[in-house]
Amino acid sequence: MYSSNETAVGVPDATGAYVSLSQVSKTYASSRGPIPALVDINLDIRPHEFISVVGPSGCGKSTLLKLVAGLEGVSAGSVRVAGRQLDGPPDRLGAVFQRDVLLDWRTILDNVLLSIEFTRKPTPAERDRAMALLKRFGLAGFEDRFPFELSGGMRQRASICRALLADPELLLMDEPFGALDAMTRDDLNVELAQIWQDTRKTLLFITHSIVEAVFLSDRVVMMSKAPGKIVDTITIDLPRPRRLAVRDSAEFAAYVQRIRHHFAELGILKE
Amino acid sequence: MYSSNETAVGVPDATGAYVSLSQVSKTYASSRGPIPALVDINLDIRPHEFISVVGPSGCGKSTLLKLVAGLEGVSAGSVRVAGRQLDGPPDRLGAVFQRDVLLDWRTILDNVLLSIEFTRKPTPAERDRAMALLKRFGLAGFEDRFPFELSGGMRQRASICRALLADPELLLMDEPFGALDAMTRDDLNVELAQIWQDTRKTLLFITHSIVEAVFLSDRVVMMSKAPGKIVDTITIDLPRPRRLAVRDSAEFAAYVQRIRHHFAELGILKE
Amino acid sequence: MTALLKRLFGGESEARDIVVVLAAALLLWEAGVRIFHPSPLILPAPSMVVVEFLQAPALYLRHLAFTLVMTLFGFVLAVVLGVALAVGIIYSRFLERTVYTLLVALNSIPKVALAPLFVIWMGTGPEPKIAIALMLAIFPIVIDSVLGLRSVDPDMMNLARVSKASSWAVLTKIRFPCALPSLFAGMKVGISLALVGAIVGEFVAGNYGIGFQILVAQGQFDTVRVFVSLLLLGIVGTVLFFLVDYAERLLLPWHVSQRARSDRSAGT
Amino acid sequence: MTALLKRLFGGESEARDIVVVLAAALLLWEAGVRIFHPSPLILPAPSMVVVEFLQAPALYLRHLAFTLVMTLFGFVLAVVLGVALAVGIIYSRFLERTVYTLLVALNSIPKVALAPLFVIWMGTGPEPKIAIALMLAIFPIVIDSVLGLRSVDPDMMNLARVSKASSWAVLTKIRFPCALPSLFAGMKVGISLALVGAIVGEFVAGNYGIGFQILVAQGQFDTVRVFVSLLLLGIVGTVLFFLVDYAERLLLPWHVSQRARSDRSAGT
Amino acid sequence: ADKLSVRLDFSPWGVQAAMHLAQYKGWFKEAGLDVDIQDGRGSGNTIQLVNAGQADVGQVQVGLVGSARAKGATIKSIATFQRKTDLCVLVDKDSPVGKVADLRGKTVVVFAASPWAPFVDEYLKSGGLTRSDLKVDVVDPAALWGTYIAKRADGLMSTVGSALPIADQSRPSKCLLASDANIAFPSYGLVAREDTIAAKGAALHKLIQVEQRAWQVLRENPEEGVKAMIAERPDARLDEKILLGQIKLTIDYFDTPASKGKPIGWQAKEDWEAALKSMEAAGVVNAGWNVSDYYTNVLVE
Ligand SMILES: Nc1ncnc2c1ncn2[C@@H]1O[C@H](COP(=O)(O)OP(=O)(O)OP(=O)(O)O)[C@@H](O)[C@H]1O
Ligand SMILES: Nc1ncnc2c1ncn2[C@@H]1O[C@H](COP(=O)(O)OP(=O)(O)OP(=O)(O)O)[C@@H](O)[C@H]1O
Ligand SMILES: Cc1ncc(C[n+]2csc(CCO)c2C)c(N)n1
Ligand SMILES: [Mg+2]
Ligand SMILES: [Mg+2]
Repeated sequence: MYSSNETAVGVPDATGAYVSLSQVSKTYASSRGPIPALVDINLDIRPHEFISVVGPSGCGKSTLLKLVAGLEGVSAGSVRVAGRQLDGPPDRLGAVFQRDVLLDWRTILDNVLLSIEFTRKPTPAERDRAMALLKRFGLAGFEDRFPFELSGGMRQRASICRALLADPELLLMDEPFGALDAMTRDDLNVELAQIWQDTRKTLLFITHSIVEAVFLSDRVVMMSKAPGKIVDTITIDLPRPRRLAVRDSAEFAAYVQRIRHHFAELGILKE
Repeated sequence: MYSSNETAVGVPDATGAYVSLSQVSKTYASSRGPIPALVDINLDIRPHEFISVVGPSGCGKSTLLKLVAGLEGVSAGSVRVAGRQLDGPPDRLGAVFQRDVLLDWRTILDNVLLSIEFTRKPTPAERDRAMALLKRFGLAGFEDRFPFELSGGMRQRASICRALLADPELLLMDEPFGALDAMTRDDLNVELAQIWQDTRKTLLFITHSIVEAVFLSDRVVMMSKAPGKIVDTITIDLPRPRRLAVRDSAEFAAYVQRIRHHFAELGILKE
Repeated sequence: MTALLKRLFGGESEARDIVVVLAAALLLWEAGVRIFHPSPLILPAPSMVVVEFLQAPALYLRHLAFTLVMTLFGFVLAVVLGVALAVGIIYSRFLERTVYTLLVALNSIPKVALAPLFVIWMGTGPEPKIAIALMLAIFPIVIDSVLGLRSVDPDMMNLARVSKASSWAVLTKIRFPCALPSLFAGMKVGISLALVGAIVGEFVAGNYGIGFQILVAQGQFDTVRVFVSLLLLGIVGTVLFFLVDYAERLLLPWHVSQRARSDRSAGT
Repeated sequence: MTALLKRLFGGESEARDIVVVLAAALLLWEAGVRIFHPSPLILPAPSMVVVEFLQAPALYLRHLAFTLVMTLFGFVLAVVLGVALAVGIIYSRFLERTVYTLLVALNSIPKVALAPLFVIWMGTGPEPKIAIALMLAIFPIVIDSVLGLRSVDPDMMNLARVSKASSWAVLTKIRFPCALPSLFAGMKVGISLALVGAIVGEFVAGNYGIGFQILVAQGQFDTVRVFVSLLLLGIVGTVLFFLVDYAERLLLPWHVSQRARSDRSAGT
Repeated sequence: ADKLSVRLDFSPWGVQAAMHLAQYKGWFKEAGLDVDIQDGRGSGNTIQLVNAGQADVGQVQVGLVGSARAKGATIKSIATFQRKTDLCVLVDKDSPVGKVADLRGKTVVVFAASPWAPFVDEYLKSGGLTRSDLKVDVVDPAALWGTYIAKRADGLMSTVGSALPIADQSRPSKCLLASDANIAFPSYGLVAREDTIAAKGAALHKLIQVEQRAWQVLRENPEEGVKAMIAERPDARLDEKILLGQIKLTIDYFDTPASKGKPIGWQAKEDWEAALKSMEAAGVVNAGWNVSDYYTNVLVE
């Protein structure tokens, strides 16, 4: 299993990338024949970079995330994180999966603390941090509830708190705001931007909202329909820190328009 | 258990409503004290009406849907469907829950056919309809796959196909497009609008997208933060059938703006 | 007292149904015996059984206590060893192929047949009794624990791997709690088998316990006394079972199988 | 032949591990006997056991076949009745409180103690053997089926209710498939117990079966022959168990517990 | 032919030789009987089954009729072949233990359903001992012999005919007889239920006649019995030497002073009275017993 030495964390490889996928393909074996999910993916993520991936449903976004997380092996090509070829999850990784996975028998607070408990006993300071995170994500007052007592969006938010609590170097998020209403989502976009600004984690963010991708990212990766290929990568040159108001700017609209247009050209998006 | 006579289906009650909630409140009992989820809800849905519910995460949208589905009892007030007070699910109901529930051991096609198999053996014609629905929702070629071989969005689409196949009178959908990217979502918005146009099912649609709500609905119900109240109901007077292009119209933008504004006033949405 | 009676016989009480059914069964049995009067050697009336018990309750309870101690020793050992084995089996394919197979083979050998050898090897003390109780109870506990420990949501396992969770953390914080419902099912079967095992042990040697009482009574053609012992075993076994069941309800209120139970009206 | 040997001893074969461990266990046993030479009455060497079997294989196999028939009868009945009972228990609180309780009580009464009564009531034919196999095997099957039938995703149950699914459809299309992993765990315990039950039945009456062989050998204080029978039971029990296990793998490839198994590398 | 089912005491051993010989030679058929012979699981168990009507006749230690009737059984002894008390305690052949009192401090094993069980206290008393002076362990028949062989016990409470020939092979032993302590207990014979005796008297009579013939042959020619048993019970794979020893020793215990010269199976009132007295002393039967309730000679004469 992969294990970098402690000091290597955050150290980019020769190309300056923290995460580097080169010529990666992934085909799932299945009883009814192979399912190609990703083809020829090349992607470098620099340290502290915020990268979003957008693409149609089933195009392989979650698969991509699992490859970077070391949860699935590649069928071809290689995935390197912090200079090392993966053969298991890299160190100091945090992840939010598409489907929230909370333990039924733990309260929300204990579910959030889980990411720490996986490796050691949480300190009181960490408990406080967990409470603060829950509050930040609108779950104050629900710490002592059990998952089945929460709404879908609340469960998802608890998952996000859990990933953030462990303070990873690299964060992978698979449609973390998928179950949230537009209002809460906007709130949390602002919170996440703030958190990223403060901690500068390297972030691979999968979303199905182009607006969200543009708002949050340094670069937006566009993927084609299945089997997934990267069709374009767009650098978002908007000033940071960003406020929600930036979404009303002309540049912002231009980025969104450009991505929409691009997808439309590819026959992915109806205009 | 509730059972209307066959001919009563679609028959509105005295007020002309097919679904009628009056003075409904819902409080969940729980080990750590009661959780009020809905307060004083009054809502009439006319036959063949398309109603969307928008509101912040955790405000009680799913709870509202479960009350109309007869899956939860009210704490106060009454829910009537097709002229009868509910004490269990009403007849000819179709539902898509927030979390897709597919049976692990059935192929996608068989999962879709389940809504019919619940009551009888599907006919070959129904199989064909199921295949057609799957195709319409972008799942052609995946009929024989098992749920765990599908992406999150694909699973959700399969759930939608299942609800539509049984051809219900009343359809309840809880964020059915939540896991979908903007592009696929737009596609399916158009499909759903088309299907509704063709079949005129009474539809209670929960969404977290204001744009989606305005595009699809006859009326949009706005809910406040938890414990949920209805703060306003906005009638969308846009011509039908609607095309995606309608979203670029000034009226459309005005509706969206009005709803956003309203939420912002309530302190729910940051502007 | 009236409060108790009310709890037993008023409303939707669980105890009431049980009492009613048991009473009905006993009445039917009594009536059958009075009508067909079979030889008390073949089937005694419940009234005779009760009278016999009341003639020497201390004797029966003393022997019962001995059997109970053997049972609980065997059961606790079976739970500890069984869970440990199950953990070994799911973590190591080698153990699965070997220990598991040996366990299956050993379990297929009836303990009644093995018990005489146990006595020859271990003597007539408590050892063979505890050993047999343990051997009988451990099997369902291992089988059900293995199923439970394996039935973890794959996404949760992925989360653990990504978080570099220690094997110990995965075991204690995910796998084990997740296996509890299944483990409890195994323990419910196991506690009954432990009691049976203690009796089987007492059957082959020793001068104590309900099993010994049964043997002596059989030797004296005293079917009534055999029935007193069997009935006591039935009662004690039921109590032990429902103690495990109660522990389950206390510990696992979060599990669907328990939620379904406390709120049946929601089921179809 | 070489292919077979290769399959057994080359690579990551499951069979190889089992064979190696069994062989090692036997060698250890043989060595122990040769060093300490206990009386063959107390512990015979495996070589003696094998030689004894080879002297009259047809005899042992004939009796084994009889036992096997009793076992399978009892097991099949236990599965059918057990699942039916479990269904009754989860659908009816009344049945849960009554049948379940009676079943638990009955299960706490050792069949070895009840078996002589069975013979008195049912005679010396195959009936008491099948009855005892059935009674032993049904308990884990009921317990595990109840757990399985109750462990349905509540949202799936909601979907069924909303769709006005018939109780039959809910049972056959949701609850039952969902209960299968748990039911199989119960059947694995049950098949072993059915074999034990058949033997216990043979212990109390009849002139056939491995149980009878054990008795005859015990009567002649021929421990070697007792061991041949015990070993045969171990082998047959293991084969029966793994047949159930194999059926499970065939039928439930979709279940996590099976997926985890075919792809252990993904586990932590 | 008249159908009769006979249930034996245990799995095959020497005492059953006559029954198997008769079957083997076809003498039952000759007598117009169709006899089904089942192996047993202990004399007590056989008595239970006969009393429950699951078998017509039981070949058991007939002394047990005493305790069985005390608990409501309606069986009687219809013939006793081995009329002399053969209960004994096995100890090492060369052991200094020679009388009851020598058992002080020793360990003795017995099985729960053994006819010995009720007499243990009486027996010890005759040597001035009580249960606290030695260890009396109850062990299942299946483990009994192993316990003795493994020297986990110094004494084994059994019968002369069954035990001595086996002991010869694995732990040569000698016997302390129960009769030395004035315990009387008729050994092997046939029992049947009273209503069976009434209904099937003729057939039972024929059965006993055939048995007498078989025992007569065995008296002269015990090897015949060995041959017949091995042929009738091939699956039991019996040991010829042990069987022969058992048959011979069984026959050694056929006669009491009161029954000497009488037909095989015929039962003396004195013998039964002595047995019932022993049982009364042991608390097995209550005072006021009537000896004719326990046996009948009508089927022997
Ligand atoms: N375990 C698996 N076995 C087989 N095929 C799989 C598996 N997981 C995913 N796939 C297939 O791989 C393709 C990509 O799936 P993936 O989950 O990566 O899509 P996605 O982009 O995340 O979609 P969504 O936006 O709907 O979540 C799909 O065609 C899917 O059917
Ligand atoms: N089974 C339950 N037991 C206790 N409380 C519950 C239960 N289900 C929901 N709640 C509570 O009721 C409130 C409303 O939940 P609901 O699921 O209806 O929200 P929602 O509007 O659907 O949210 P989302 O958009 O996040 O799905 C929440 O505060 C939640 O904690
Ligand atoms: C007190 C007493 N001791 C021994 C026997 C005979 N017996 C008991 S077990 C057994 C094994 C079968 O050979 C035998 C012969 C008896 N009937 N009663
Ligand atoms: Mg995905
Ligand atoms: Mg919801």
